Amino acid sequence: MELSSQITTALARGDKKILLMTHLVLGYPSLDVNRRVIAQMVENGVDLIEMQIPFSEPMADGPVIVRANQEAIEKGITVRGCLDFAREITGAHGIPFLFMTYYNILFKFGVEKFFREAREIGIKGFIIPDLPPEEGEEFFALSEKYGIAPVLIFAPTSTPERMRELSGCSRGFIYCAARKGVTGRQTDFDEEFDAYMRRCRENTALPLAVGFGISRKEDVDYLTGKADIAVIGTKTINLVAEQGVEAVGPFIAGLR
Amino acid sequence: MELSSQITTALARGDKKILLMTHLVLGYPSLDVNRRVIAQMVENGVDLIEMQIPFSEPMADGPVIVRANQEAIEKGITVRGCLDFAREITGAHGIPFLFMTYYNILFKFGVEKFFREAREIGIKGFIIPDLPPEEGEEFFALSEKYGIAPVLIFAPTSTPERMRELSGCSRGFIYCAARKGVTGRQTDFDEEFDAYMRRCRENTALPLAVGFGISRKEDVDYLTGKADIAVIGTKTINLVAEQGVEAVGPFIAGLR
Amino acid sequence: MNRPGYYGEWGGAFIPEVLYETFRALNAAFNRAKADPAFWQEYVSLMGTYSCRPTPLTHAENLSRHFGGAQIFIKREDLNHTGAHKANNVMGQGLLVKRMGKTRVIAETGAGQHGVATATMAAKFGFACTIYMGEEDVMRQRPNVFWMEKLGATVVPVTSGSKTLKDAINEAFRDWVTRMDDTHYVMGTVCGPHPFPEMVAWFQSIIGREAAKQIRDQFGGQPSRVYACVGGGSNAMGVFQGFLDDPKVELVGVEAGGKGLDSGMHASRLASRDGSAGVAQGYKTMFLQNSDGQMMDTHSVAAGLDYVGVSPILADLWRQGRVRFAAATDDEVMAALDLTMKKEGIIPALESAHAFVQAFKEAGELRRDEAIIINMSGRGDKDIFTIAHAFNDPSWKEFIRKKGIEYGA
Amino acid sequence: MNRPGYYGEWGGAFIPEVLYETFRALNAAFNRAKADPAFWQEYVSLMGTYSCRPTPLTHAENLSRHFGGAQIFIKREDLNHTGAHKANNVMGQGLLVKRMGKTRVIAETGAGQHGVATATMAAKFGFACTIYMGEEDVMRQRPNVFWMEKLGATVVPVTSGSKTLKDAINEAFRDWVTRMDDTHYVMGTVCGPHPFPEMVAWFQSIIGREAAKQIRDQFGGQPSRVYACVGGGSNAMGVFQGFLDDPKVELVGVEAGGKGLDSGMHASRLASRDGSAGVAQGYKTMFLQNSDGQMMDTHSVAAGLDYVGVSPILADLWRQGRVRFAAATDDEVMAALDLTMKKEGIIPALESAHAFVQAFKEAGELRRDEAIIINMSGRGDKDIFTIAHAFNDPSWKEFIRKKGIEYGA
Ligand SMILES: Cc1ncc(COP(=O)(O)O)c(C=O)c1O
Ligand SMILES: Cc1ncc(COP(=O)(O)O)c(C=O)c1O
Repeated sequence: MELSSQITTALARGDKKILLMTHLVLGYPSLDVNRRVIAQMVENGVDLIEMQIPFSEPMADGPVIVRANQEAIEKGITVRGCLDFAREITGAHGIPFLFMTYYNILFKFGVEKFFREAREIGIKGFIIPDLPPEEGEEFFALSEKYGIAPVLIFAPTSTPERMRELSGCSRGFIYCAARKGVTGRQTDFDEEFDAYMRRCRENTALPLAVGFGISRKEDVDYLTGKADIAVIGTKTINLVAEQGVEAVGPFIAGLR
Repeated sequence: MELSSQITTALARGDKKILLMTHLVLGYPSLDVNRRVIAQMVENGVDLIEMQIPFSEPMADGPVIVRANQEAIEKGITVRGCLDFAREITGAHGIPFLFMTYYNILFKFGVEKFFREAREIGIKGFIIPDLPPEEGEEFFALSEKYGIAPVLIFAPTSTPERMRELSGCSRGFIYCAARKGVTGRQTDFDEEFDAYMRRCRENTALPLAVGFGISRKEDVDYLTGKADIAVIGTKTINLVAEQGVEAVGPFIAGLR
Repeated sequence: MNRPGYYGEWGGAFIPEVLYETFRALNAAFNRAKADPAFWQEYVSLMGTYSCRPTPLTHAENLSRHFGGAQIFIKREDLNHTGAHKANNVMGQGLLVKRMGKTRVIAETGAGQHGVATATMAAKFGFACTIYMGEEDVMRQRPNVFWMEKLGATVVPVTSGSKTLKDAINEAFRDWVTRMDDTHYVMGTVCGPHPFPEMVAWFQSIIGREAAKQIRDQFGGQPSRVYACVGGGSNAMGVFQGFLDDPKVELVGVEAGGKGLDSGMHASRLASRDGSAGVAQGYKTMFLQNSDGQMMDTHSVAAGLDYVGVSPILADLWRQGRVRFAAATDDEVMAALDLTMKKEGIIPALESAHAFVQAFKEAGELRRDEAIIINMSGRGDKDIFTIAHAFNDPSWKEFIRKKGIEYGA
Repeated sequence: MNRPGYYGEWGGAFIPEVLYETFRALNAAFNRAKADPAFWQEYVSLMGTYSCRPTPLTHAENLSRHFGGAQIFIKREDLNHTGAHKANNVMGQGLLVKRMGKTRVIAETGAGQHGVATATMAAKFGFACTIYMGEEDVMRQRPNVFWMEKLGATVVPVTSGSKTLKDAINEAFRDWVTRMDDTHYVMGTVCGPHPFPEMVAWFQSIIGREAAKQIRDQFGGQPSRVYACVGGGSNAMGVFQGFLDDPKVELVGVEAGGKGLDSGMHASRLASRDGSAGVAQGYKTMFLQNSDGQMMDTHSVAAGLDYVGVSPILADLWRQGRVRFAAATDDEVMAALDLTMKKEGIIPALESAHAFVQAFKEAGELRRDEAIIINMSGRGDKDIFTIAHAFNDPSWKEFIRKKGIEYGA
């Protein structure tokens, strides 16, 4: 099943007023910890998971994820290792998994080869923050060909016109960056944010995921009714570092 | 008696084939040592003594005399102190004494005042290495007025024409710098030097003193017949420093 | 391919969505400026009164005689205010920032040269200024940090990645995506997302425009070859643009050969076999990366050449065969520096000395009635800590030892 | 009085006889050069291709606004090759040395600036070169010593006297009286025996000639006042000569006030009451000396102003009332330096900053439609050890501490 229908179906079921997507950096602190964290997440009702393939130049990420990328690479994670791990994970869990990474990882691997392998593995979507539509001609063609959803990003700086343009290229859902800046800092959910969300809704028919700085039940509650998917990123990385893998389950369970 | 007649007389007596002039820096290492050194010099037949009044910028001197100037000043020697000491010394010894110093010492004291006091003290001549005839108008006029001989310097670089010019301003004798450079280094007495001495003779009727690098009997012997006065400078300063005041007498006695 | 911002297959603008509007506005402002002759005039006048343009072209008669071949001319970017060609780019962008009405500038810096230039520009234009600099570089290049701070800039040490130039670029982007409204990112070289390569190349073209005229006036004809060191490639692009149209002028870019091209410790993206195509830091070019696309650590005695990427414009000119690439090792650089100081009384920056190395290798092959130009991108006296260290100068070490003790070591 | 080499009662040539012929030849060569328009042309062309002349005149708009008075223009001698106006004099004397057929140059240096400039000129002209530098200064100014040596010069530490500039001058003369046949003494400022003051003033007049034209072009009229720091006085004489003929232009020389004119720790020969007429170092001027005529120790944060004598030409202009003299204290200098960096992105040498101090004190008194010129004799980045120390910068100290430990402290 394609990502878009998976999401639409889940939202249509009506038992969840908002879906949860979590994020993790592959190989950080280790694939083994990733494996256990993912199990906790799935068991506790996470709906989608984005797995970040580390890159040495994570331009759009904040300090915590930057460090995670770097340490994972230093510890020897490879793209090959990420793909093999993803194959195992998608086989073990029924929810949709996405790859989040920077374009060079695909480019150097061979973009089509990467798509082909991702489809085999059962990956549902790609989030590539440094690949705007203008640079994505080949990428979008391959997305169609291999049926992997390119998830594009809205930013608070995006104009309505630009949102419609992005929406036209995006599949599955839209990732709305909740604020300017990089991952990892808390977001102020205020009037301005609400107006931004309204703008997003008005300019796409796709479901809206909201990420950047979502870390508490209050945040998720606030987003409920405004967005379709709440994205938890940096928070779980910090949680695992501070309280261990076992803390992830209760945390996720408590979010909704 | 004026310096020139003193020298002419001494030379005419015929008992000395060459006169000796020695040099010392007043206040170095102390006036007391100066006093004892002068006594030794006079007792052992020195014919003239040039007493250097220390100056902070002894541009024409070499390292030993530079250091002597500097230390004497640091130990507190003053121009006043030099004049008072000179008064005592000229009173105690019958030979002619000259002042050697740089022009600023006179200038700052008041040039005429300096001449007046020097005459009172009984100083016979001045050697001022940084006062060329071109700058000495007032100085030469005062020399005449106070009867103190301005002793000018010939250098190996002086042309015959220049020597005649210098000779016209000089009184008492001419100080021939034996070589280029500053005081304190040994001079090579060679063909070139002989030619230089011949040039000096040809261009002045004044007696010739030769200084710079004269430190041994051989040097004095070499000069005998060529020059009228041999000047011993740095050598006695080193001698006193290395072997004490008592070494000066025998050294002087052995020179001729 | 003929997409805007592309040079052959290289270039582009791989930027996060949040900067889309910023880049749209920047492109518009830049295109307006480029189309407005008054802008270039204002730029030239600023560089003529605040910096020392036109910088001279010096005929290095002693070096020419020494090698017995081509007449060697040196384009003197070292005489710019702040001591390198970096001033050209920075002052140009400063004028653009003023036009755009922004009030704050940020920049990355490796050696510190671009940081000092940006801090200087910010002081002159009254902008707030933050400079990102790898923590390693902050420690190595403290004198430049001192000046940046004294010029009123905030210097932020970057502790991520290899803690050097590429990481400072990432960090500057992270600042920019947070504060794009009042802030302009003053990219320091002809790299990064479009329009930066085009913009920096345009401002730096002042070097080549001057040099082209000067060599005609002073030598009476075209040079046979033009040499420039290549870090990001801005000084090289600057001087090359004066001669690109004349195929008889051979253009030579010199990269950092570090400890040798076979040592793995170098920064030669094009002259070595270690570079490969990639997309990072917002643009597509030849990078020094591993087979997974992770950027590698690079090495050079010259901090300003110690960078994983290279100008997409130069990558294209290289691919086309219009610019030949060579590499100079650290050791060759020190020897060329020594010779240039002794023969001409000129102290090239370590970066610039790379260009001298290659020119010295080739000058003797040419006839005496030919000319070559070496672009001297900057002056070396800013590098005393590196240069004195590299020469292993005992009195310098003793001096620093004593100063260190004075400061409590 | 109208003797050659005299300016009112000041100047002259109080030289040992052994140099008489040397000075005769030097005067002849200089007078021939001065009378030969081709010589000046060769000089201007050399300075235009080897250094960066004409140096710009920068309108300091931010500082002008800050003080709310006269428009402040800065003459940018810092942009000369080697970083100061010293290059003008040195290159000019280099041309003269070539004409005289000599093969070796010697020079004194205090801050090291003139030493570096002379070593540079010697490298360029292929002369042997020895630099005399007080032992204290060798220790304080090691970076400059390093560059002099790298440029091929021999640096001789002078251990006599106060081991500073005046002693280096004496020592240079001691060298000269020994080797006058092949050697020229490149005096670094408008002091010393005739013809040096006239010669150095002539070469430095290039500053004023340019500035006079530039202020007309850029401001549209004459400046009300021109400020320059005065060590020996060469940069001041250089710029003043562009305006001496116009009595409406007030000329202001700024000396080193050190720790204050009442502290005894300064180097103000004319602005303080401590100077008196004297004859030393080959010329007659106002010296800082005691009642016996022994030269005193002087003090300034700026090594290049830390000198007992002053140009006889300036002493005369001061006596005539044509040049007004003021003093700037070390503390005022640091504050002016700080302000200039932050407001204009320009780093004056500590010496030059003295001129800025006085200009800043007076700018507000003048109308906005008036202009003043500050002669920025050199750049300050060469002074990092002194400046960072004076600002008591903790990170700098930490950096040096660590480097010191690396070198075995
Ligand atoms: C003096 C100098 N030359 C060259 C470079 C390299 O940059 P680019 O290749 O952009 O000219 C630098 C960079 O810092 C530099 O400081
Ligand atoms: C930058 C600078 N300015 C001024 C001076 C003072 O010299 P003068 O008064 O001859 O210009 C010096 C001397 O070293 C200097 O280096």
